[in-house]
Amino acid sequence: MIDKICAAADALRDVADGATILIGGFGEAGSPTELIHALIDQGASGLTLVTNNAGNGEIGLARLIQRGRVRKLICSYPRSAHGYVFDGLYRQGRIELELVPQGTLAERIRAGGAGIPAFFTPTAAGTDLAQGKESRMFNGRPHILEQAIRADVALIKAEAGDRWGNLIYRKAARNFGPAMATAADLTVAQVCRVEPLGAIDPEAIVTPSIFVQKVVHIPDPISERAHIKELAAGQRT
Amino acid sequence: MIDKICAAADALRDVADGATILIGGFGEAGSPTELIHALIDQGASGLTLVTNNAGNGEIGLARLIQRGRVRKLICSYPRSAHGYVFDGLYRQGRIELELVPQGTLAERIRAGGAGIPAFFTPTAAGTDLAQGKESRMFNGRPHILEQAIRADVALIKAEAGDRWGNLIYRKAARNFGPAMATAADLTVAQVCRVEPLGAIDPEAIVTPSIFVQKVVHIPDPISERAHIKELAAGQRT
Amino acid sequence: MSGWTLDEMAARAAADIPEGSFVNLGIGQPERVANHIPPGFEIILHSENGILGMGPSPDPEQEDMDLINAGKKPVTLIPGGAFFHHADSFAMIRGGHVDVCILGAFEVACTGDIANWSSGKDGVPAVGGAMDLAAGAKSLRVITSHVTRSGSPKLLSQLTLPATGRGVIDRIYTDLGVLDPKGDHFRLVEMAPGVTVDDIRRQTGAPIEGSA
Amino acid sequence: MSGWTLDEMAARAAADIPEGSFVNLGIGQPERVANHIPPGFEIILHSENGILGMGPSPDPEQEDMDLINAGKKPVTLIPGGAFFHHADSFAMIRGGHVDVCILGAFEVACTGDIANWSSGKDGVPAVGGAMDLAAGAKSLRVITSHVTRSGSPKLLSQLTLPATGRGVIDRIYTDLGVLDPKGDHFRLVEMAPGVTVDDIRRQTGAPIEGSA
Repeated sequence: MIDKICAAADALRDVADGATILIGGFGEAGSPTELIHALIDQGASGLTLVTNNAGNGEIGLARLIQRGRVRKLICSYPRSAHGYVFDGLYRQGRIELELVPQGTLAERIRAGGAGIPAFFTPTAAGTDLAQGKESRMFNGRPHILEQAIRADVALIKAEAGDRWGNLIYRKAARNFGPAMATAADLTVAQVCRVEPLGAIDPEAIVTPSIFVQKVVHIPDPISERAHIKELAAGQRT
Repeated sequence: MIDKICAAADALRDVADGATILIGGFGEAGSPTELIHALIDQGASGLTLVTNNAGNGEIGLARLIQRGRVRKLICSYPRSAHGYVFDGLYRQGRIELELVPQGTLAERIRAGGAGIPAFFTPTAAGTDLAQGKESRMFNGRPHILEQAIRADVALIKAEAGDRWGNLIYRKAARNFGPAMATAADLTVAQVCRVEPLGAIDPEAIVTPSIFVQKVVHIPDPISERAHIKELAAGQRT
Repeated sequence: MSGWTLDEMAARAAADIPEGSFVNLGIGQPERVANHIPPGFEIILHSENGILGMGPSPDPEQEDMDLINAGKKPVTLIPGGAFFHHADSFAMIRGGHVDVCILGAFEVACTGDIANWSSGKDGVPAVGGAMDLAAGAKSLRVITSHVTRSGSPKLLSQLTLPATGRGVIDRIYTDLGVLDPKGDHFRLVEMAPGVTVDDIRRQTGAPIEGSA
Repeated sequence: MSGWTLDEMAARAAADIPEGSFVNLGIGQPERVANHIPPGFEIILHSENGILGMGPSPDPEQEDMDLINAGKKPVTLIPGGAFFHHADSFAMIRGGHVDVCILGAFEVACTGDIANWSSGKDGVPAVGGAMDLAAGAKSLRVITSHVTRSGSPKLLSQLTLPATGRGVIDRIYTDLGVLDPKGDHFRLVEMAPGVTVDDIRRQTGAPIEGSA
């Protein structure tokens, strides 16, 4: 019997130092905070993370960065209101940053999952972010060649999953999850609900089982918003 | 108020001679037979069709080809048990064929819809279908450069739609519909059911409204299988 | 010289959007355009993070941090809306399916170039979806104050800041009027009440043609 | 010499598939492999036209022409199955997510090359998903009669027909045995009962090593 449901620690046991890790989420929505905490406990370091943002406060992504486990971030928008952890390390030159336009980031990950090693895109052509990239005209417009991103591990958050690894998401928390799930050797999804096999409508499954290796049940995930409020309250007292 | 629901004839009024047309379906499943018949009535000719198959019997795709409206087919699998119409014209040299591996066909259409003008793929590298194509090594394996496909019109079949153009499909009849919907200036979907706006679960919408220009209500579409049986019965008498 | 208020600028930009358009509004001043779409007039708002049919902000007790816009603020979904993933969302943008995108800007050149992602002196660089929107939207428009806080022109002959996209802007709405980049000059389409062509010339770093 | 029946070949191929594998079975003889997966042993079948979790053929009165396999024959969906579109389906294939693919073949070379799309004399050429599967599956295997109907070897030193893919085949199941392409020869992994190495050598157009 296939059963991909397991504890976070078991799912992440074999993550190696120096691994490349895709981490889902757009800000708080879809951020696999509990999986990131399990990765901190697991101890891997020298990581390259691929994420849209760089975390807020001192939980999840921000905490992983704060603990010095991250060598490099491949990211579209590492700046945010409560992003002081990354901000500080970056200004000290203690973390490397590869800045990628958000749609190019999503497409590079999608390409990694789809066996497309490189593609041409008009995004960023003629800008500083095109420097060093092969350029070619299509339909009279300049385009640049972008490379696929594949990773050792993807950590994502979904609303529900089953023991085969089928996933559905919730509202805009879907964001990078489905593309990231396709582009890693080990995709681990934390889910708020575990459903019996067959209970998720096969027409509505967003990530089919083939893309997921481990499912971790986190029924009541941490709220980043509440954490930020607590931090602010702590500073006031 | 946005209302994309209209009659097939109205949806197809402006299709020009020489147009490139994406036609959904994998065999019978997802084939927009009634829209193709409306296109025959509309009269456009010299068409380039992009389809997975070349039709069966003498309805839908096969009928459009039989009427001499098609100059060229871009197709992965134009051979089938009841595909004598295309077969005959092809052997007479009266229709052009560009043969494309099925996954490359799907990806070229998806690229057309996603603003990616070209991409590298390992599929067909080292085969006759790579002839004349730019080749490059990635990860130690040969890949070839494939170009996006965009069309003037896409004709697809879905299970249900609403007045904005949101679509859901039915089982494996989904096939090429979602990718084709993204890659044409005019996407027309025939749907078995029209739903009130908001009735389709926003989490389960497969083709969001932005990709669809016209929705045609065909509650009880023709069965190709029944047609083939009728043809066979006619030949026996 | 008086000029338009922020809401008047937004209303002017909204008036150029046909019913049935799919529209992406940048973070900040562009978001205000949504408040000026007439009730019942159907415009479908796209958000990069996977939403079509974005509705207004919810009441505080209805806020759902899984339903946020590109600026990470809580929003709502209207009937007919849909959710989709990031690669599909940017396929909509890059593939030319978004009819109108309205962005804020640090600078716009009469060549149609726009700079809105880097002030050239930011500590942490961040680009987000700005370059994708600049490359992909069918019609790209800017809404911005005509000059910087210190009074320098934002509409220029050429950019001084790093570009977000080149030759992509169709129209600019400022507190002083509406202008279209035309290569080597801006064409003046409309002036706010009380504003003269001379006011605009004086505050623009590129030639102006037309008297609106 | 006796050799395996079609069902014995299929059973032998099925025995090499670990539980939990995602498997694509080509049209024809490969489809028969599905009949030899033990009940309760979970193998998830992929079909190019957008299905994971494909089940057995339905009773005739349950046939649904919207639920067909890549050979366009009616199938069923088992609990845990999912539907998806063609571009996503081939992303699974090209992206290396399908663990095992078993194809039919006209010819296989000891270089791992396979020819199964064109007999070189077809009226209407057709390729379907064969080249995508050849390029993308994690492990690509062939199930075929050892020789053609006219008795010519199908396992060769090099292809005589147009290639579907190059250097991609890991293993071949025939009525005579199991062989792995090893560059300049086939390695004999297993022989069907009553078959000798000499039988295999005589009917193979490339060197054989190993005695199984």
